[in-house]
Order: sequence, then structure tokens, then C-alpha cells
Amino acid sequence: MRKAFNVKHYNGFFFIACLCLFILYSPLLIVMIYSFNDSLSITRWGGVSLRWYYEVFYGLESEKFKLAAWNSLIIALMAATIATIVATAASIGMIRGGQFRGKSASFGLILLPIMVPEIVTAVATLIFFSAISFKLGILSILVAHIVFCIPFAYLPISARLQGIEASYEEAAQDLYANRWKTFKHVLMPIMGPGIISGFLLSFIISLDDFIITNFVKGAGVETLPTAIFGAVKQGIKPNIMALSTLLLLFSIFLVTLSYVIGKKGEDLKTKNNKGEKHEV
Amino acid sequence: MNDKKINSIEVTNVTKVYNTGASSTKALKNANLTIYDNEFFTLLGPSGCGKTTLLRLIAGFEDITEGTIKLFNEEIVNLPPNKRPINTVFQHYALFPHLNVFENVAFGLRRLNKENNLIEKRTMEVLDLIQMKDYATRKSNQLSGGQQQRVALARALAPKPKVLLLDEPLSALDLKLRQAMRVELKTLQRETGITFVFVTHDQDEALSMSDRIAVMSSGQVQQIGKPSEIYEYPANRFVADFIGETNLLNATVEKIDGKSILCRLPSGQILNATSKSKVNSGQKGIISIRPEKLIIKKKSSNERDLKGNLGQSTYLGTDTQFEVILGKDLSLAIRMQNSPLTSDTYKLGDPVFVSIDDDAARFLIN
Amino acid sequence: MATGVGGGRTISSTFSPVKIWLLLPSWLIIGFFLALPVLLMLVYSFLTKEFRGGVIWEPTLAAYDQFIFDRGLFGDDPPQIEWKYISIFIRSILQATGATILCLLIGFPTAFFIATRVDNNKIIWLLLLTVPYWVNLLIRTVSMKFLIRDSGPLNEILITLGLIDTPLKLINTNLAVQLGLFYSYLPFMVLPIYAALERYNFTFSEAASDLYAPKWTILFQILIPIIKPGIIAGCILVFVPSLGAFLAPDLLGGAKTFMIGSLIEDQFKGNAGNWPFGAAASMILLSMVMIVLIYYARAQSKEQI
Amino acid sequence: MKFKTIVVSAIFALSINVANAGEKLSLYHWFEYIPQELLDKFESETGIDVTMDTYDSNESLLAALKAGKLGSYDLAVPGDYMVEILAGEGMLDTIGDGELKNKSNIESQWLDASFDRGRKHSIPYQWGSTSFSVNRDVYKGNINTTDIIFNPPDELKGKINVLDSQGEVMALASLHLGIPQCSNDRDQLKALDSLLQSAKTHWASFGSDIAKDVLVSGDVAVGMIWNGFSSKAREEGANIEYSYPDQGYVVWMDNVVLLKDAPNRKNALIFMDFILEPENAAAVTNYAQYNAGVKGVTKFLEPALAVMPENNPRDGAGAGVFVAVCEQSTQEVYDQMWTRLRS
Repeated sequence: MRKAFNVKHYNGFFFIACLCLFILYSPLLIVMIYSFNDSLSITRWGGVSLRWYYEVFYGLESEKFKLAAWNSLIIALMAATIATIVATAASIGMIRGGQFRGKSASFGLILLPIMVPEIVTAVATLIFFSAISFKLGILSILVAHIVFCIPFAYLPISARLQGIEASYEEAAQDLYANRWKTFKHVLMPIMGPGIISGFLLSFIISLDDFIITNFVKGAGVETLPTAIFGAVKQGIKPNIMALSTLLLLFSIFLVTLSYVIGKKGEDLKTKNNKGEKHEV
Repeated sequence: MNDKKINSIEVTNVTKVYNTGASSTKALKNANLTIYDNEFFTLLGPSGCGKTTLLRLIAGFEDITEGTIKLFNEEIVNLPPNKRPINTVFQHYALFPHLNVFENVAFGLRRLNKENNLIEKRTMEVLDLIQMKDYATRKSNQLSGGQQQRVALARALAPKPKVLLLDEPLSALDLKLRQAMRVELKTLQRETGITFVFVTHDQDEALSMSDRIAVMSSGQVQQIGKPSEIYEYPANRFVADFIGETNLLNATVEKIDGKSILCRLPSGQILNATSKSKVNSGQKGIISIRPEKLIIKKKSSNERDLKGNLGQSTYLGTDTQFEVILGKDLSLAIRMQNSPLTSDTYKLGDPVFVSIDDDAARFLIN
Repeated sequence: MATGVGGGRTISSTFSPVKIWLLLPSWLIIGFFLALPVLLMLVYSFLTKEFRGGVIWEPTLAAYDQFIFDRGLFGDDPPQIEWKYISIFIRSILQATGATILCLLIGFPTAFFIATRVDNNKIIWLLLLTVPYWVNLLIRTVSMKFLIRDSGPLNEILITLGLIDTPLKLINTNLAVQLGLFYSYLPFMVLPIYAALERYNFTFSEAASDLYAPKWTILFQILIPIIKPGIIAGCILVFVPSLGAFLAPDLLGGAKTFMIGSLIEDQFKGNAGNWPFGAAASMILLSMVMIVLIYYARAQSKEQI
Repeated sequence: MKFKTIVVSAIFALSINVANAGEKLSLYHWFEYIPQELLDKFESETGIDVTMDTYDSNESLLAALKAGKLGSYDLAVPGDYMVEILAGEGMLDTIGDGELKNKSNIESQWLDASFDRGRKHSIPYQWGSTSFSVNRDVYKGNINTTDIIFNPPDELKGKINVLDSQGEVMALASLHLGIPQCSNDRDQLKALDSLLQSAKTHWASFGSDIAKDVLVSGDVAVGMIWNGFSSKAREEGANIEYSYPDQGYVVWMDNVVLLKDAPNRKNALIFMDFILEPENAAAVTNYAQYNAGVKGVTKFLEPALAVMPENNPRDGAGAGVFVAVCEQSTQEVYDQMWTRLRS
């Protein structure tokens, strides 16, 4: 096909897409390069070395970062789990509850954490905790995280549920399954992908949160973002660059892994489908 | 009515109202019907007539607004679907996508907490019945439409329900398969001896399979009867029009003569009709005549023959359909079997006579 | 439609009777830990400020008065319109608008480019786009800061290449903040537009091309109007968080000129210590966001009708 | 089910974290102000687990304590005037007589401080000065004047970082104008306001935590800064000179205070005693490069500290002054000015 007549091709869009990637990656690449800088100063190049990676694992601040990473992981895991359970229930109530009074109000309430600007949520939560004498600590972070994770879990789960015909539940109930069995044996497995992506999304959101955590964290409790913020506030240091590089590589690894697994699954599916066609 | 028959399902004065926001819709208005045990019963009607609603009320998927439903003389309105010994074949089958064929069929038995070897035995038995034994380990998305249909059937039959509900189960199949499945369904019903309640908007399906049919329209049951009764003696204008093709003519009762009713058409012509309802002299109503009960002739042999001019004719393979214009805004559709004799005999605009079979015209009061 | 009367059958008899119990946990959690705190903020905004932080439970409009009127250094001049805070809000709106436009200008062609790839390449491009977002927002912002500082790698490279003589002044400028916001929220623009383009039927474009429309006309008169909901969703997803953003202005803007986010933060964590005023600023920000969202929801539901 | 296992173990892990009720100490401290090695030493000597959060100005310490953090920390390290304010707000606990066995180690000149009569709430931590440093590659002229900050020569315009610390900026500006701190004279306050407004146009950024980094990286050429922090910046490669201006400069003393409702009051006192040991006080000084207020530290100090220019005001420099605590009406005007300045 001649390009001039291809409605899917516009001159320059490829260039902009590349520019987009360039803008996204250049800071991270620069940081990655400088993480191998032997010099103490970040502005001068002092040869290649792995000393900052050593520093990440065994340096003075390594204990603090390890603890912070552990806290982050635990909080994200628990917040995402609880938020996913609550959001799954809420999705079923909203999507399968039919029309009821206050439905849009309920929708608004569930999405409120996304709609309220983060800084307002942070300040309001802090003031509220202090007003009810809720002791700031790891628990206060967890509660705040559950709140803002709920809508992020809700959106993919409810989107998935919307695409599932109600007849599956009816069929299950018709076949003598009670409400819980219907959920356990039919609805939950079919909603599976939505629940998983809801969980992952809220997990990442929790892992990434800085502003709200920074306001509601208790004495001496750090998550990875607040610990990093404490370290970079005074300027980025080589060990932070090394840490960032490790985090980047870790996420690239995870993303690639999920891509490969997803692709394998797809291949398997198409193979089976092809096999079927031959027999029929 | 035949007293030997056992009542399987009794629907009494059932009304269903849907509330959607501010507005409410009456999906069923005071519906009454009785379905006998071991019967192939069909709910027939156009979309939106309330037949699916009625089915869902029997299954228990909807709350009833008014009235009662009994299953073998027991009130079931307050039972949830999982407590009713009734199973459903869904329109799009609703086979659980995450389970294989075996587990789909075994689902109901498992929920009834049957023993494992019993479940296996019964499941394979049902799969065998529908000739799907070899597909037990397939996932539902690896089956063709017809296969899915059979599995859905097997799944609903496996727990041995007292009544099987089928919600337009053939609508998603192509024509050939649909016709084959009609025979199979009918056979299955006879073999299992289970009451089938079948919902469809397809009159051919209804007429060919059912023991009895309930024709429904706008939330009301219009007529209940055997297929032939429904076709030959429609209770009202709606049934006559909905089942098969028909000519509907306004008419006034001129004279009642035993079974035969003499009616006058607006054009002044007189027709001989019968009716199942009580009619009085001078009553206005409608006459329904099936196109195949009319014959076109070039010459009149009977004073009651109607005179007109030939309009469009449409060749339909076995038949040809003619239009005869009787007067202003008054025409008849006539269907005649094709034979070498009839072809090309008639031309557009020819003056013709239409003779009506005895006992072909039905006078309907509404 | 065989299901007929009663609209879509999304009502499930299985779960509809217990919907209240299913919804209750989310209502309670969000209601108690977010709606209530926001209401408390609303109440605080009408209270008297306590010296050195905190509130005194005496109702007053002082916080809103301070927002709108300038009564001089000593609080006894005749009131004049106070432009300082209004201009912070206007500046924030402009800043967020700038970031939204930047995201749109780069995000739309990118989304279009990705959506027109074959399936496999699509996934790779999408992954490439989202991988950086697995790295903490803080690190990304700080990396950006490191890159564009006066004596940072960007300037060094440009000078070495001979493209510029004096370092580009990027850090502590509005452009840097916009760049940071762009960097923070770009996927929020690309993904909805991409999703809309995925549903877009390119035969519309071909039909227009068949009817003698030049390519750019097709883009602006056919494609963009059809996928408009996706574009608007993307714009809102970028604009709203940009409005209250805190990190990018703080780290890249040098915190010299306040944005709404830093203004609020300063009332509770920084030097200012004026809680009612911070609460009032929060409420004004919140109502602005709500107006945008309600307007969007209205437009959305109109479109559906 | 795997998922269940993960959740259960997570809950378990969390409960361990919460239930780990060993001896603890919770510190609220300035950033980059105490060597990690010293904390490690404390932990190994006493078995008390130290957790530390940091702040970057006296005012943000106050704000955080006001906003619900009081009761979570045992100790904080406010500057002189903030000790007085915190005490006035009732946020400090009183150290009883004899509760600190090393109290006698405090240098006599600091034993009775104007901001904490009789040292009822605090012990000295470090003292030093606040002024500014100039990059000598950029500017070679006279730097012994506060004009550098408030009325900069052209070379330095737009290349100035100012501490995000109301008290110190106000004090330095008052010195520049030659007016008393906390003056309630309207004309003087107006002059102060217009000075700040005009100076602001030449400032590039506000920030305390970045104060060293911006000088090292060359982002700015002038930075308002604390003397020890400036010498660290110099050691990290910045060609800067710390100024002791003719108009005077700010002196300060940071103090370890016992916070009210301290969850581990006993351990807090142990830490205070620990800091009052000359060897430990010297370790802080060696790290932060200010001056300890404890007797007998000299033999533990690195010799270079004594001669470093940041610690030795030149002859002819103006006097050092503490930041004054203003009365409420003046402070409210200051707050107003500060808000105008920052936004």
C-alpha cells in the first residue's frame, strides 16, 4: 500500500512516539549510567565501579532501606488484599444490585478517593487522625492506603463484572448453588482476571504512594518512597541512583515475565482452538 | 378438561412489575395457566410479550409482584432458585467458561452434595444421552454452538429436575441445526418424561414440537391450546395474525345460522364464517382467512365467490402468492401450490374470482 | 431483544437482595476515613486559627476572607482584592493546562502510532511506555531534576555537541514543572486515547478518504470527534492530579513560587501554620476539581442519551 | 491456596512488627545531623532500638508536633528560640533534678540558657552560626555584607538559594536593615516587608535540605547556609567561602529536648546522658562540623575543625545574634510577610 493513502499512517507520528520514549527513558538511563560512577560527587565522572551497589546492600543506610522496603511490601500487600476484597464486594453490589436509590451517590463515594486531590486527602486524613487521637504508625498508613486503593481495585473489577452475563449466576443458582457457592464456584473464577488486575493496580498504587504516606506515617515508620524522599530531598546521591537502577531492572524483569507468561498462555489457547477446528 | 392429567405448574393471577428509576413497566398482567406433567409446553409470543419473564418467575430469578406459582401443588414463590427442583437451559447456554464439559454437567449434582461416584456415573450417563461423552474434558469455548447447546441441556438434565425450562435455546443455532435439534428435543422430552417449558418467538418451533402452546402478547396469555387448535381456531386477532399468515377483514354479523355465521364485508359482499365465541347479530368483528384456504378462479361457480382484480404475484418455489384487489384498501393474499397448470395462467390486472373453502373463515370478536 | 421488558438484565437475583451488605464495607471505610475527614476540613475552614497552628472552635469567615481580600500587613487597611492566592490558583490551573496540552500533543500521536501497529508490536510499545512507571514517581522526578540541572548531563551533552554555548536554564522554571508533570502523568493520557482508538473503526477514515477528504481533515473532522470521549478522559486524568501536584513543583520548580499543593502543605507542615486557611484552600481546590468532574459526568451521560 | 498463605504470613509479619516491644527510642531530628555510627554505638551499648525521622526547619518541627505527632516521639532537637516556643506551647516535659547524671558535663556558659532557664527541658546539642556562602568562581568581590543576599550584585542575581526557615531569614533581614528583631514599629515592619519582596526577585529557590547540594552542584552561586553545612559543601568540592558579614549574623544553639507524652521517657533520658558524654558530643561535632556545648570534647575533636574558616569569625565581623521570639501580634505580621514572600 502506498503510504500517502494509508489512513493509519501520519507523517511524524512515529517520530513523536520515539520522542515520547526518549523523554521517558533519558532521565532513567542517565541515572543508570551515573550509578556506576566511582566518584563521590555526582557531577564528576570518576571511572566505572560497583561500589554504590555494594553500598545499597551493605552500606550504612542499607538497614533503613531494607526495613522501608519491607514495610512498603507488607503495607502494599495488605492494603491491596483488603481493598480488593472490599472492592469485589462493592462491584457485585453495584453492578448486580440493579437500580436503587442513591446508586450514583454510592458510585461517587467509592470513587471519592480518586476524585479528591491527593494533597487534600493527605491533610484531611492527618487532621482527622489527630482529632480522633488515632495513633500514627504503620496502622495509620495501612488504613489510608486501603482507602485510596479501593477505587483502583474497583474499576477493573467492576469493568470485568459488567462484561459477564448475569445468566452465569442464574445458572449456578438454578443448579442448586447458594449465594456463597455461586460466588465461590462461578462468579469469582470468571471475574478472576479483573480481580487480579484490580489487586495488581492497587498494589502498585500503594507501593508508589508518597504524599499521603508522608503525612500519616508514624514516628520512625518509613516506606520506600518516604525513605527515598528523605534521601533525595538533599539531592540525589549515587547510592540512590544504584537503588533506582535496581528497581528499574526489577520492574523490567517483572513486566517481561508477565508478558512472556501471557504470550505462552495465548499460544496454548490458539493451538487448542486450531485442534478443535480440525475435528469438527 | 382431561381430569387424568396431573398439574405440574400452576400459574395463578401472576403480575410482574419492573421498576426502573421513576418509571415502571408491567411485564405480566394477571397471567393464568396450567402446565401438565410430562408435557411439552411452549410459551410463544413476540419479544417483550412477557414469556421470558414468566419463565424467569417459574425458575425463581425474579421476584413476583402478585399472584402465586405452584409446582405439583406446592407454593414455590418464596423459594430461591437453588431450592426449586427446576432447571433451566439458558438462551446463550451460560456454560461456565472456567469449567470443562464434565464439571459443567456435574455442577448441579455437586451442589446437591451427591456422592462422588454417583456424580460421575450420572454425568457420564447424561453425556452419553446427548452423545457428548468424548468431549468431557473440553472447555466450553472449544465447542461448536450445537455442542454447547447439548451440554447446556445435559447440565440442566443431570440433577433430574421435575421441570425443565428452555429459554429460546435454539435461537443461536443456524437453520439446519435448529431443525435437527427440534426433533432431538422432542425425543428427549418423551424419553425422559420431564415436563418441558419452552420459550420461543418462532412459531414453526412451537407448532412442530409442542403438546400445547400458550400464545402471549403484551404481558397477557392470549390463547392456550394444541398447535392445531391455535392455528385453526385462533382466539383473537392477535393470535390469528401472529401464527402463520392470514387475511384479516372487517366484518359485521348479518345473521346467525346454527354454527355458521353470515358476515357482511365493508364492500357489501357476504361471507360464511364460524366462531368459537358467542356472537350476536349486528356485532362488528374481524374475519380471518388463511391464504392457502383461498382459490383463484377465472370463472365464478358460486354466488359467494368474491370478485376482484389480480395484483402482484410472488413466486415462492412450492407456492405462488397472489394478491387479489377486491376494492379500495381491500385486498386478499392467496397462496396456491405451483403446478405446470397454474404458472403463467394469470396476469396482472386480470379480473378473477376468489372462492373460499367451507369452514375456512373465522369470525373473531376482537 | 429476547430479554425484552425491564431493560438490561444486569439485576441478579442472586446478589441483589444482599447488595447493601456487599456495599457497606466500602461505604464505611471510605465514608469514615475519607468523607468524614474532608467534612472535618470543611468545618475547619470556617474556624478561627490558633496562633502557631491548630484551630479555635469559633466560627469565622476569616480564612476565606484572607483568600479573597488583602487587608495589608497589619490587617487594618481597607480591604482590596487579594491577587496573591487567586494567582496561585490561576498559575496552578495554567501549569496543569500546560502539562495537559503537552501530554496531549505528545500522547495523542503516540497512542495513534501504537494503536495502528500489529498486535505483537502494540504490546511491546505499551510495555515500553509503562515500564518507567513501575519506578517510583519520586525517583523519576529526581532523575529528571538531575538530568536538566544547569550543570547536568543534558546541558553537558548539548554543549559538547556544540548546539549551545551557555547552559539552558531549565531547573526552577515553569517549563521544568510542566516537564515533570508531563513525565508524571503521560500514561494517563495515552492509555484512554489508545483504548478509544482500539474501538475506533478505521473504515470511517477510509470512507472519508473515499469521499475526497485529505488526511489531516480526516484526522480532525472524523477520527478526533469520534474518539473525543477518550481524549477528554485522558485530559481529565492528567489535569486533575496536576492541579494538586506537589512533588514536581517542589523538586523541579525550586519551591520558590507556590502551586496549590505546596500552599496547602505549607499551612499544615511548614512555616505558615494557618490551618483554617489551608482547609479553605483545600476546599476551593476540591470544589474546582468537582466542577470539572461533574461537568464531565454530565457531558458523558448526555452523550449516552 | 497460595494467595491465602501470602496474606496470612503478611498479617503475621505485621503483627511481629507491631508486637516487637523491645526497648525503643523515637527521635525527631534535623536531617544529616547525627552520624549513623553514633546511633549504632548507642544501640549496641544500651540495647535500645533507635528510630529517627527528620525535619528541615524549626517551624516544620513545630507544625508536625501540632498536627498530631506529639506523643509519637521521645526527643527532638529544636533550635534556641524554638525551645522557648515549644515550652510555651506546653509541648516539653520537665527533666527532674538528678535525672541526668551527665548534666554536669554541660559547659557552664550553656548551663543556664536564655531560652530555657535552668535547662529544665533541654540539653545542648550543637551550636553554630547562620549566614551565607558565595561561590568564588562566580563572584570575586566583597562578600562581607548582607547585600549579597538582599541586594545582590548583577553576577549573583537569580543564583541565590535561601533557607526555608522563617526565623533565620527574618533575623538576617533585620540585621541587614539594622532594625531590632521583632520590632513592632510599623515603618520598620513595612521596610522589612518591602526588602524581602524586592530581594525575592533575585532568589532562585527556597530550601534548607537542598542548601548544601545546590552549592556543590553549582545550581546556585550564593546559598544562605549554616556554617558546618557550608564547610561540608566545601569539602565536597564547591569553591565557596562562608561569610561573616559586617551587619552581623545569626547564631543558634540546637538542643535535645524531652517531648511531652514521650512513649519511652526513660530511654530518652539515657540518650540525653549519652549525648552529654564528651566523646559522643565530639562525634557529632566531627560529623556536622559545628561546636558542642559539652566540656572535655577537645581531645576527641579532629584538629582541622579548630582552624576551619567557617568556625572562626573574621576580625571586624558584626556580632552574632540569637533569633528572638516575638510576641503574638508581631509574629502574626511576620507570618503574613512570610506567606507573601513564599507565595
